[in-house]
Amino acid sequence: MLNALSALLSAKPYSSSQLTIVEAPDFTLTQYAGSEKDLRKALGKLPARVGIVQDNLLRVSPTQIWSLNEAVEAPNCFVTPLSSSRTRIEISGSSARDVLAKCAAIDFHKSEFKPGTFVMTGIHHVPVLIHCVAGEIFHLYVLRTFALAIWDHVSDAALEFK
Amino acid sequence: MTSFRRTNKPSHIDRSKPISFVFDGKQLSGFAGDTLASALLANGKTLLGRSFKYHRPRGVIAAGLEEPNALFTTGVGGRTEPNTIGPITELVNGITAKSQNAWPSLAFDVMAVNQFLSPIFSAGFYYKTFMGPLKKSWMMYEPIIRKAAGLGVAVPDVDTARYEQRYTFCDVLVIGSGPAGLAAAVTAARSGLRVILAEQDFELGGCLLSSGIEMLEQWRKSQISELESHKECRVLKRTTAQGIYDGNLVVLNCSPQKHPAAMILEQCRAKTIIFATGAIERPLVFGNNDRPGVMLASAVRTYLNRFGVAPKKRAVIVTNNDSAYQTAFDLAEADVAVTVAEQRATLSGDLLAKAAQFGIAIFPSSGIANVIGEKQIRAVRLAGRHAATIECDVLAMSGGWSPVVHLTSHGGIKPKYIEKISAFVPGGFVPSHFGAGGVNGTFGAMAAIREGETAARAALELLGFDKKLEVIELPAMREDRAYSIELQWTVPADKHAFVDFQNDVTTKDIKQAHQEGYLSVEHLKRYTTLGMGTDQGKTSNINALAMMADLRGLPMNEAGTTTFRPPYAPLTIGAIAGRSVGAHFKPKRLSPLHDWHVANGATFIEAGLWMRAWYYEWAGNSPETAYIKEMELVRQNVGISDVSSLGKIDVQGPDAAEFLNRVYVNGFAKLPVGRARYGVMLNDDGIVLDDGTTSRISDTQFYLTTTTAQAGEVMSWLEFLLQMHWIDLNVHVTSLTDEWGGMAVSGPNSRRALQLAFPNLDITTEALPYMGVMDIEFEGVPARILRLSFSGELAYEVHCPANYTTALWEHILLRADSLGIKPYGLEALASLRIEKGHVAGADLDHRNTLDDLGLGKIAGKEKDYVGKALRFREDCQAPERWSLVGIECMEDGKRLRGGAILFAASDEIKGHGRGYITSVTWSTELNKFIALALYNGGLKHEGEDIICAFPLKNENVKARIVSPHFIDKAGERLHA
Amino acid sequence: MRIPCPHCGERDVAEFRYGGDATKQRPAHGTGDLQAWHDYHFMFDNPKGPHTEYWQHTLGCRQWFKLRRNTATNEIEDGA
Amino acid sequence: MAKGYSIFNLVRHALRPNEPWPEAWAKPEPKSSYDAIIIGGGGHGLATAYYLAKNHGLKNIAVVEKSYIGSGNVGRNTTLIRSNYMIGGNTAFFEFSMKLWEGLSHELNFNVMVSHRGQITLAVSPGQVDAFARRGNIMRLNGIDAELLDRNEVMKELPYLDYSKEARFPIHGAIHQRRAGTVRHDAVAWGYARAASQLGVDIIENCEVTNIIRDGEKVAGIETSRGKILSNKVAIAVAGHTSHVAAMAGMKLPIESHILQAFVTEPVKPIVHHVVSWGAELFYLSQSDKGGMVFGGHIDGFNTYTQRGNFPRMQNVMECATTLLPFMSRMRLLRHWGGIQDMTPDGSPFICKTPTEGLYLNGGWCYQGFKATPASGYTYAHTIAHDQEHELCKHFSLDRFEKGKELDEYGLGNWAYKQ
Ligand SMILES: Cc1cc2nc3c(=O)[nH]c(=O)nc-3n(C[C@H](O)[C@H](O)[C@H](O)COP(=O)(O)OP(=O)(O)OC[C@H]3O[C@@H](n4cnc5c(N)ncnc54)[C@H](O)[C@@H]3O)c2cc1C
Ligand SMILES: NC(=O)c1ccc[n+]([C@@H]2O[C@H](COP(=O)([O-])OP(=O)(O)OC[C@H]3O[C@@H](n4cnc5c(N)ncnc54)[C@H](O)[C@@H]3O)[C@@H](O)[C@H]2O)c1
Ligand SMILES: Cc1cc2nc3c(=O)[nH]c(=O)nc-3n(C[C@H](O)[C@H](O)[C@H](O)COP(=O)(O)O)c2cc1C
Ligand SMILES: [Zn+2]
Repeated sequence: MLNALSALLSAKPYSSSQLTIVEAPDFTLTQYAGSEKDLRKALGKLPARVGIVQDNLLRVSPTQIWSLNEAVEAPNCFVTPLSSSRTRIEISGSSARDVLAKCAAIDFHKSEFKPGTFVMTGIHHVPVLIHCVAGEIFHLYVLRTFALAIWDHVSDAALEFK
Repeated sequence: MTSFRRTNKPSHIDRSKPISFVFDGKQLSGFAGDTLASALLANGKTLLGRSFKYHRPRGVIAAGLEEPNALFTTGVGGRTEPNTIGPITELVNGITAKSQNAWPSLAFDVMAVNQFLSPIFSAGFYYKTFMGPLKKSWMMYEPIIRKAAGLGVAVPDVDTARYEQRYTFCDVLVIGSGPAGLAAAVTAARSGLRVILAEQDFELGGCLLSSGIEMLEQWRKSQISELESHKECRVLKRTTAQGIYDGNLVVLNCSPQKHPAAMILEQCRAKTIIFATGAIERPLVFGNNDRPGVMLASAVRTYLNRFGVAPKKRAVIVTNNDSAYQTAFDLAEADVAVTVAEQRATLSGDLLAKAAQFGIAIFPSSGIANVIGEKQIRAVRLAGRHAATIECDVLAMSGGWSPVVHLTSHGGIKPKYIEKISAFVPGGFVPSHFGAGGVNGTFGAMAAIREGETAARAALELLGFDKKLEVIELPAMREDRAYSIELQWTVPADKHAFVDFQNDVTTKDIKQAHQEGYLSVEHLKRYTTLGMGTDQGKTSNINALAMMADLRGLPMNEAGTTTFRPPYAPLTIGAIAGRSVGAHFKPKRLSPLHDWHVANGATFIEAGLWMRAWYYEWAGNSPETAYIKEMELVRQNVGISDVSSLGKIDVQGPDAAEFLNRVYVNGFAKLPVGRARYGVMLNDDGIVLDDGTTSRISDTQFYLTTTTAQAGEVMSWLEFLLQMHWIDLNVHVTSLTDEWGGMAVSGPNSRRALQLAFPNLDITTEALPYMGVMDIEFEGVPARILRLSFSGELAYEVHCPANYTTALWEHILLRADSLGIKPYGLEALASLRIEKGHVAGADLDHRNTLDDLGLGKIAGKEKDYVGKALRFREDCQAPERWSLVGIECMEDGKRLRGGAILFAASDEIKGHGRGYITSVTWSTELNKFIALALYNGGLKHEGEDIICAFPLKNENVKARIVSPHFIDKAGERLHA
Repeated sequence: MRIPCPHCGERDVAEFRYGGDATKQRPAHGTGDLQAWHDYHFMFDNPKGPHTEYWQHTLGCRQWFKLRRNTATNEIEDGA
Repeated sequence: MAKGYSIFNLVRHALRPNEPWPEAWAKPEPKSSYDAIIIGGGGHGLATAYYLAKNHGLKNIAVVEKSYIGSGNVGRNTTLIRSNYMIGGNTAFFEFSMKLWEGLSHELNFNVMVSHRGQITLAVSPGQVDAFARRGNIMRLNGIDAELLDRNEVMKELPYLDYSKEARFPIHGAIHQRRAGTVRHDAVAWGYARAASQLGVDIIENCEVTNIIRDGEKVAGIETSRGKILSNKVAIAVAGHTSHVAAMAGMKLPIESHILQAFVTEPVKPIVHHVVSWGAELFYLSQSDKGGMVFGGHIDGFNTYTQRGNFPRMQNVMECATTLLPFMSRMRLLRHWGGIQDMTPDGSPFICKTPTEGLYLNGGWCYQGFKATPASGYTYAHTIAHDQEHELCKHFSLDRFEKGKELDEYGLGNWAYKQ
């Protein structure tokens, strides 16, 4: 197998007692597009609406599901592997929500942004998917070509938590 | 000569914490809790600045951000800030402040001669002169006039501060922390909902801080401590609400104390907003009312009660309303001798009695005729029946109160005038907005508290909160006195009776504007510059508007106010910009091969957001020469180049072929699987949108590529057509620009290079012909080999998932090293394609038709495609349109240049020419400069001699029109 | 301004791309009528008041949708 | 001349403070009919009235303005004037405008402060240097001044820009038009109004046009908030409201109304001596004679008639300001506002007749109507007086999109809201 290379090789590491920002590599991301019926047939129960994560399935549009599971056969669906397209950045710690609130115009309050949901929004004008994995753990799916810029932007916002 | 002193009464400064600071080079000291202005006053500094136009000596008049005069340049080097407002600048150790607009010094200002010219410098002065003697004479006068204008100095040093941003959301935003705001915030916070209280000051309490009343102070403290106990309530001090934008976006600007950032700008989306912004006192207008020592009565009270700074011995108060008596009584209590010049004829009994008790002399039906003293008030002459001259250290004036309606009006609701209080209040509120206290014209602490609570309850109700809440406890105090005011706007035109202190607008100017017909409040403002200074007329506007209304005989409501615009107070631009500036202005977009380029000597160039490898060290150190070596490599051997920035789109679905057949001018319906085709898209208007190569992967799947520049545009456009118009087509589009990296392997040895890299693969012409596509798996990674060529040589593109692009690139370089393969950059890439006559960025400028680019013939005659109808508009088909040609330089030692204008050899060199050069390169094959150009009539003129005119460099170069395909016209190399 | 995306909910206007008047009828694909295409592409009602328009949630779900907004106040009247 | 403005009269008034200055323009009641009515008391409307009276001898003219004169875009623009146009027709038109600006203060006896401080437009890529060179070459070939500056020359002229290695979009060069500059915006409205008024034009403020009266194929007059006014020549010059007013005569136009914001900082001593504009993003800045930096960028990007901007665009413009001129980070924004401007598919305006006889159209000025004011008034007056488009403006026609004759000066493509 060829060597996989991270987009964040030259990123300046960040860590503090309240906050960890690391790359979370090695994931499989596959997009399935198609009708509700065909998608359900291939993937099982689907997240009800955009913004919900269920069994590692993220509904990113009415007709598109992102799956973090191993790729499956999906008759009548249209499959697009996207594992290289995104760099995954994990932000965790007691200040994680505060850092995110400095980066995107989304209400990250714990009563509003709960585990098992995600938002697609912009950071520094770049589209980013933010998945609330647990109360204080978040995964950012960033377009790979912008990953370093977003890493810099987010870890710079996190300076105050050092 | 000091006219102020510190008292030893309890106040809000911390006398145990002395603070030292520097003013105009002198070391001074104050206390924690002071503002720059209060500390300066306490140090006896009353002459603090010079006015804008006449350079009149000026002192502080206010105790808030409405201050027009006491502006300083603070900080040093990269932190130098002009026009800092003294009365709201918290005194911290090490502040350096300088007075402004005075040279050589504050006390002796040369430009003060302007004062004596003031009869000429009347309203509209500049419009009436400096027109002669010559047509462009203004250019002679302007530099001198410019120098005299401006307040502080902006230094070019790079800013060393951090400015940060935050996005916040809340249920209730309360703006202002006076009695109304505190009551509103506490009520709202008790609900447990998310509340933000924003206060511009570094202390909470608004007018309570100035009252000197113990009961109010206790109430203030208990509200604050309750607020601290509510988990979902954020209290933001030093935070100004600067503007309200559509969708209840409130811009809050915070200057935090313990934070790496100098400022934090919060974009707050509030479900409801309570305005508790209070009111600002108005000055009175009389001769020399701008002398240092003439101050707002409420400000005198604030300096006394909050900062412990009192006039030395004597104060005169001039007023048209009751509120100034609080100042009078508090001053008397602090052993200041007080005289009141009361504009009204009668006064209520309780005030008279209390005044008598304090030994305060009141002159009814009186006023100020003149102020004596230039750099500091020494005495006043009373007007009216008692024409006495009274010595004093301060003159405290009160012309009534103007509610701070600014923010309530940002959304476009005009304020309305209320006769009873002689003031404008909010003209109404949208459903999610509420007002409480001074902003509503409710000028008493008790009433303000009640209104604050009511407003909060209304906001909670709107939010659907329906539980019972405790009532706010009131301070143990008497009810408020009723507020009473009598206006006397009519003021004689006096060249020293100032209405706008900062911009030096006098009553005479207003009268003159009226005479000249600048009647509308907006004309008055623009003609006299009234209210256009850094204070935006917070103290002056209403006085001026009222005078104009009076001159016109109009009721105030009809005259109206000028438009309130954000920001509420001058707002540091760095704070608005935040962190997306300088090197981080726009995110950098990096190819998956970026790190490799860096490690291997690439110089980069910006291409939109992308950073692309421009040329490599191995070929040289300058863009002018390196690319030539890189071109030679490709023409003679084999090179490898990063093409990852191309837009790439996955098009899938049973109708994918039909879809592409519609959006491309040429046919895609019958493209066989495993083949690629060059395609061009038009906009609906028939103008070229983009081009690229698209290949068919399966019956239902295509791999579409776009130019780097248009990738986003094309993607949105395809989505638009599919989602909004052609919903019957079952097609899904997904961007693969980030998923796939790509490299071009080009040159006569490219096949050998790939064979070395993939020894088990059959890539002979039979297996992979020109425009063939082959999907492979290599070491567990899928890859796509496309045989296509931008350079005109035998060439391939290899695409693979971005995670592995570098590994694959290195693999090819390693295996083909024996051939001498090397990387080539964007400059060579762009030059090679010029030799081949491929159009790209510079030649495609949103103005070209297919035919302009020589591509008309690829469009399907029978088939329908986007843009077809409008493509055939009359002028789009005109024979004299400028279309693509090649150009060869005909003069040795000269060069062609992009942007040169083309003329036929016999033309006179003037006008618009017959075309222009779009892109130029040195041709390594032809050994001369060649170019692509657009030319009137295009290739009809092939072989003709032309002139390339470049008057900007006084150059005319002889050249010849040729085919744009400079090399390999038959395409033998491609098909090799 | 906040724009209600029918799929993601209310978001900042900066996440969207504006797409213009959505009441114009796009001529059927293949219609050769120059006038119809001209009117569709170049002419606007441009009303002062309610306006039905296209938006795309470019930084979010990438879906295009129609919205009714009052151009005199910028108030969103209806996520049509 | 007692009415004239001059230093002598200023001194005279200073010495005799009780002698009142005359009214700058008269405030007549509307008459029941006029030879020509101009709708819109902005720069273009007032200039048109002035040139109609002065060049074409029309005596009985009214300018009808819904608010105060100058309340529209002439009173809220960033005041830049230049004649760096390269499309045939545009070059001559805007240079003619520049020539009129040069003599305007004299002509109107009102100092409109035409400041030829020069405009420097910065190129951020080699390709942009070429594009600017093309423009500059065309200018020179048409007798208009232009100079190409290399990076070092730019550093000398504009020492305060960011020339650091980290600069996100390094400056590669610039084009400099020395005769470009600024004009005191309000004074243009007042100066034309005063001069027109002296020639007998009725300037009627606070009078909103609510309908255009037609008699068959011909125009017959207007209805206004102050009553009906008749005329068989009615000329529209209402800037951002063109679609709205044209609809009163049953017209639909290739125009969308968009908001453009403008910004001014607190006044400081002179530091920026040119007009500076940027190739990385639409951004332009100059320092007013009062000392404030006046600057702006793109339209907000969606059509609207609210005269107030949204925050994202404001933030973007501040990012541009601080990135290009780092010292701006410490300057403070004093005020920002918006103006409604007509956006056309190709970025160019209309000055032409309409399908209704006697009804004329002037609109669609996009970002560039202020600099055009004198030439627009001049050629529009001609068009109205002769019922035939002036040679210099005949390419600004309504049918150009039908014909495929777009005037896309900047190659911005065809969706107005993307420009
Ligand atoms: C923020 C901003 C910056 C700009 N910067 C520049 C620049 O730097 N350089 C440049 O060349 N151009 C610039 N422009 C464009 C330029 O200002 C305009 O193109 C130009 O001013 C428009 O012409 P006008 O002066 O006649 O318009 P306006 O002054 O808007 O005149 C139109 C008038 O018509 C009136 N009106 C509207 N409807 C009616 C009605 N029904 N009845 C009666 N009257 C009516 C309006 O009240 C208004 O007064 C800018 C525009 C804006 C908004
Ligand atoms: N005695 C009188 O006759 C008289 C007359 C007029 C006013 N007043 C005063 O008015 C008070 C009314 O109380 P109130 O609570 O309405 O006003 P207040 O003046 O006590 O409080 C207003 C607060 O809002 C803050 N503020 C204003 N604009 C802001 C912004 N944009 N961002 C952040 N903060 C901002 C101010 O800094 C201030 O602290 C009375 O208590 C009274 O003392 C009295
Ligand atoms: C070139 C120019 C310079 C300006 N300078 C100032 C200024 O120094 N102070 C100020 O308060 N407003 C200034 N303004 C803005 C006006 O006050 C006003 O906001 C603008 O003309 C729009 O009008 P409106 O806000 O009444 O709608 C300036 C406007 C322009 C066009
Ligand atoms: Zn969405």
